[in-house]
Amino acid sequence: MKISGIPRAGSRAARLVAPLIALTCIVLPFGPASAQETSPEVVTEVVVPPPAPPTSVAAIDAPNDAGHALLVTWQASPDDANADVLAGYRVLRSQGGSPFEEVGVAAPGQDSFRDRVPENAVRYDYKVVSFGPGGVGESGTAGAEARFQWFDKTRVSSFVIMLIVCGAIVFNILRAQAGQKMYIRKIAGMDAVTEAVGRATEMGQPVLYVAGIQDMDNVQTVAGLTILGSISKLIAEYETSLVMPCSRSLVMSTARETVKESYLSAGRPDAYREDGIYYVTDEQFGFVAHVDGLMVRKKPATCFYLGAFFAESLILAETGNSIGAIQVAGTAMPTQLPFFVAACDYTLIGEELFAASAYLSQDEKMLGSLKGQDFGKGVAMVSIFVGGILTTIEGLTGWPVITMLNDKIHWLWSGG
Amino acid sequence: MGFLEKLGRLDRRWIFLLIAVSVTIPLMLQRPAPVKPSPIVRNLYTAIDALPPGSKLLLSLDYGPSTVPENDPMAHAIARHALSKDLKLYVMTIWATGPPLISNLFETVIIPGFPNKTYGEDYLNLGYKVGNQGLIQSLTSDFRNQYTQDVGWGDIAARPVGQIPMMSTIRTIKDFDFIAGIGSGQPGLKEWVQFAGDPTGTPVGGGVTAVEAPLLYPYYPTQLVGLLGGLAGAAEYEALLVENHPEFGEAAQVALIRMFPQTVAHLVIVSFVLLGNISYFAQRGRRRK
Amino acid sequence: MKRTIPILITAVVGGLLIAAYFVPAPFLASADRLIPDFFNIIAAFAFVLGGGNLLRVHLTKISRRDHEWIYSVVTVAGFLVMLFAGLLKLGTGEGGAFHWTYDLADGRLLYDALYQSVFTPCQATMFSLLAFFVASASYRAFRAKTPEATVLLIAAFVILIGRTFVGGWLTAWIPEPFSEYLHIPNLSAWIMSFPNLAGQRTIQMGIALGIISNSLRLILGIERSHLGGGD
Amino acid sequence: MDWSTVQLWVGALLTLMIFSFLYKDNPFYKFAEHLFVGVSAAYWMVQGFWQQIVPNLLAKLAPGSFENIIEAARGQQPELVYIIPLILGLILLTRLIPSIAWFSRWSMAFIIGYTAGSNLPRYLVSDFIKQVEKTLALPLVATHADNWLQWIMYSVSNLVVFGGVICGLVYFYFSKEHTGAFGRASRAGIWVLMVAFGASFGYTVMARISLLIGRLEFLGSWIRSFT
Repeated sequence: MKISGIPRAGSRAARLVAPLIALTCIVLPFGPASAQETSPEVVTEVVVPPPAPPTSVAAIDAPNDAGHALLVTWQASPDDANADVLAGYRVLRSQGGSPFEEVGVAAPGQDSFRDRVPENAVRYDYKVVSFGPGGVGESGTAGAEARFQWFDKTRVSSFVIMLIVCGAIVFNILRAQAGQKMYIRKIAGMDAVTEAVGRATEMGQPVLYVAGIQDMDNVQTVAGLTILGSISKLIAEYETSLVMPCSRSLVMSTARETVKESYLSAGRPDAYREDGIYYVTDEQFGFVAHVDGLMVRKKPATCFYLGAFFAESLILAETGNSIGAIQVAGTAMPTQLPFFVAACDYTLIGEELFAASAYLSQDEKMLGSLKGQDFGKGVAMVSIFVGGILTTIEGLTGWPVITMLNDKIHWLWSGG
Repeated sequence: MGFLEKLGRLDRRWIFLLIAVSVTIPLMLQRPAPVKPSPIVRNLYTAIDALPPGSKLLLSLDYGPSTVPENDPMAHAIARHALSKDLKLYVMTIWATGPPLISNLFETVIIPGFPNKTYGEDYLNLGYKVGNQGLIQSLTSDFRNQYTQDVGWGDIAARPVGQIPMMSTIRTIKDFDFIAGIGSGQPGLKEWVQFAGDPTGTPVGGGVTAVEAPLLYPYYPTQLVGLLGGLAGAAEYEALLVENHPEFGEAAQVALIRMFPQTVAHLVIVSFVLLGNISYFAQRGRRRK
Repeated sequence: MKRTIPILITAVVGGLLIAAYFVPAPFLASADRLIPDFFNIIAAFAFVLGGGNLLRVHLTKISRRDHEWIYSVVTVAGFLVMLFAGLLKLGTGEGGAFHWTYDLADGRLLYDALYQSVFTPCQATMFSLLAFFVASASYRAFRAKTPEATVLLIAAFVILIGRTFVGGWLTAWIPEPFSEYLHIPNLSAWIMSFPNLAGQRTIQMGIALGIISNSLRLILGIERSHLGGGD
Repeated sequence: MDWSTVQLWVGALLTLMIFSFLYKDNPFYKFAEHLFVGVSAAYWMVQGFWQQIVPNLLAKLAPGSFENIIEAARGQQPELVYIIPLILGLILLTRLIPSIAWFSRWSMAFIIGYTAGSNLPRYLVSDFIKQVEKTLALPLVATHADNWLQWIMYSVSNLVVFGGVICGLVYFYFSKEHTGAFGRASRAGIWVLMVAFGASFGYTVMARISLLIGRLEFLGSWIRSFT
């Protein structure tokens, strides 16, 4: 039987050093075969025996995937550790009796190979061939069909946590809808919003709003725009003006929808000016160059920076500070928080940005979801506390009961 | 008004001037700073050093021209290290600003430093693809669907991946032995950890600007093998590299030389913070009287 | 039509993606692969809105001869030159032939030349302004006014010195084994690895919960101000 | 004067124009700012067209027409599923026509759905579950150490992380009043956050100075070109 890509006899290739072959075989699977065809007459100098074949070859459907993959496993050849004899394994595949074709090469020491197959629910047969300078050793065959799984079992524990957290959020939203009162602690930055907008009215200067420099695929941007909904309502009521440069086209169009709706619900649809919300450039520093210039020229009395910010945070906040504006910032970018904390009057830290819209609107359903979030935090705190104690006891005593309990907690939080 | 009070209301333009001076003068001296590598940098160095020859290293340059002074020395040091260990180097970027950085890497590091390495066999330019973290995510299931061809380099034209020797064994991101991300924001190294390292188990390491560094510490050492934080991290890596490969010489000491003005500027800023506090407490003390 | 269908679309798309994370069925896997692609394409369409808006704003200023309208001419000129150089892939020399197959980063394109000579220096310089702002901010803002501010200040101080060789000199006198922790570079590494880690981790966990609940509210249609009004 | 000299001069002059903002707003800065805005906006539009619309939309829908430009499209079959983003993209443009502008919300809804659905599981796993796991695996007192000092430091370090994370989470707890023991824990949480902020600040200063070094090196090469 002719197997493509495999030297038939252990002779000519032997003049090369074995590791070199191994390397060539991995990089160029068809290398040795073509070398054989082009240089037919070479004298054998060293006699190396062919490697023993791998045994117990098996093929199974690769677990936890969308199909299209089979897992071929084998027991290593007894020559596996001997680099002079065995250079690696070739995995060959056949479908419905067609000739076996090479689908991959595994290095010595490996005992499995994941093969992507074109069709689900079609049987493919495999054999594994060890090869080396002395020749090849061929295994028996095994076959299987690829299927997709209805659940990725490696992600069960994440699923459980998701059910707990999301379940708590939905449960509390329903409770809030049923009329349960929800408490929310003070968020200083949001208490200051009214005062900040009022000041802009008094001074007759505009309010500057920046919803970060990221696109709509960032949840922080969405949060920034949700808060804009509440703040622009206030701006409409106070009859002051809003300037909102955007660094993304999609953010501009969403912001326009949001603000228009706020002006409408504040009863002043005629005061809405679309031109106040405009696109500048997607380029981070081009955007900053513009906003900086805008600040020193238009001197807004109040600046809001709510969304995802990067390096520009300090440029904006320092320039805002130099013109004496009230500045309220909020971001979930931990690296930029220190600068907002230092240069702005109020800063929403991390999660507070996501809580702010609930806080401003005091909408019961939104507050309910916050309560659900807190439940998630509670679960995390309890787990960390219990886990820490269990790990300590386990380390000090090694009691099997503790180990078992600890393993359970670890499984739950394994992120699988 | 006393001196301390005047100090408290110092026009910030004086501060600007002092910073400019304190960086310019030491920079003109061109001296490498003495640097001692920290464990988190050493870890990355050892991990790459331990890869057997022929291992596949994916190097992603996810930054723009603005952070070149910090990020370039990292990328260049890792590329130098990888090629000196005979690793296969796959260079890509998920930032639109990345392609010129790749050309620059080839021009300034690989061509002069490794004349016997061949494009397509030892190193490869996969170029830029749009998609941010979504791109990384899709690479975990199929690499070739996204990268149907390379980008080529200089006079070397792009080829379909089927014709590139280095690509024959690459099916998904799992086929790489190491992912090195050099980043300065989002998407960057964090996304490589979240979307490639965590789901597939491929080791991820790399470098980020000093700003990003604290953000990535939580991933170290389980999800992230090692980390170069800013210019100091790059300088530490260079120190290790030069220590083990003295033949690289001055070309591999860019970050070490920049660390000198860096240090002077740090000291100037530290004294600003101190002065600011002294004048604050002095004024408060006076008001109390 | 105006609100119900969008809420439905959000729920379906979001639900599919979450399901795809746990269920590896082929059609979900392709949804997981295609939807990010689709987003990128739609975002590229949005450039028409953004670019159109930019042109409108500045052309209006020019036609009205608004205050400082001359700078709007600069913006429009820069925009149009770059846009046509890029869309048509004009070359730098040889009469500006179209080079359809060149990569955008090819140095022979006018687009890349403008990128290198205008875009790059502007971006890098804007960014480096931060070196100055960070100094003035530290002078003015990092003052030990409250216990919290003092903690922040001390941590910043140790890291600043610890990341340079001066930190090593200052504390070289500390004897073994204490130097393993109190030597300033080691102390700054300790702050990064422990208290900083705790702080970052908390912020990260809080943000994750915030994002989970925000996402859930969007998928369930509770948060909908981004959709605007109407039914 | 060759092309690279022109580039060097343009770059250096623009650099100086932008630096002039540090003194005060002036016509040079205004010029650089407006030029940068125009050029960069077009830069990203072109990227969107050539990197996104052409290869990922047009070449997928009509590979035959684009095989001369996009090598990867050669010999491919049209992928009709890409009609969906084409339609959603066109729907988005209805925003330009006020009477049917509300139609564009369908595209926005798709984007929001994508944002929510792709972020939820990933943040859950990487930033919540995995962070809990790493914290709960720490023993509160070191179980092995080489000497007493190391034992103390190991234990203190772990306690700092353990206590820091719990107190920090208390600070972010919204639905309970921060008074009594809960309030004290919340205050400790702020302290931990402040240390993290301080550390970030220290690191950031470093990065910013590095950028300035890079820019000054560039100006240096410009000045050297005079001679």
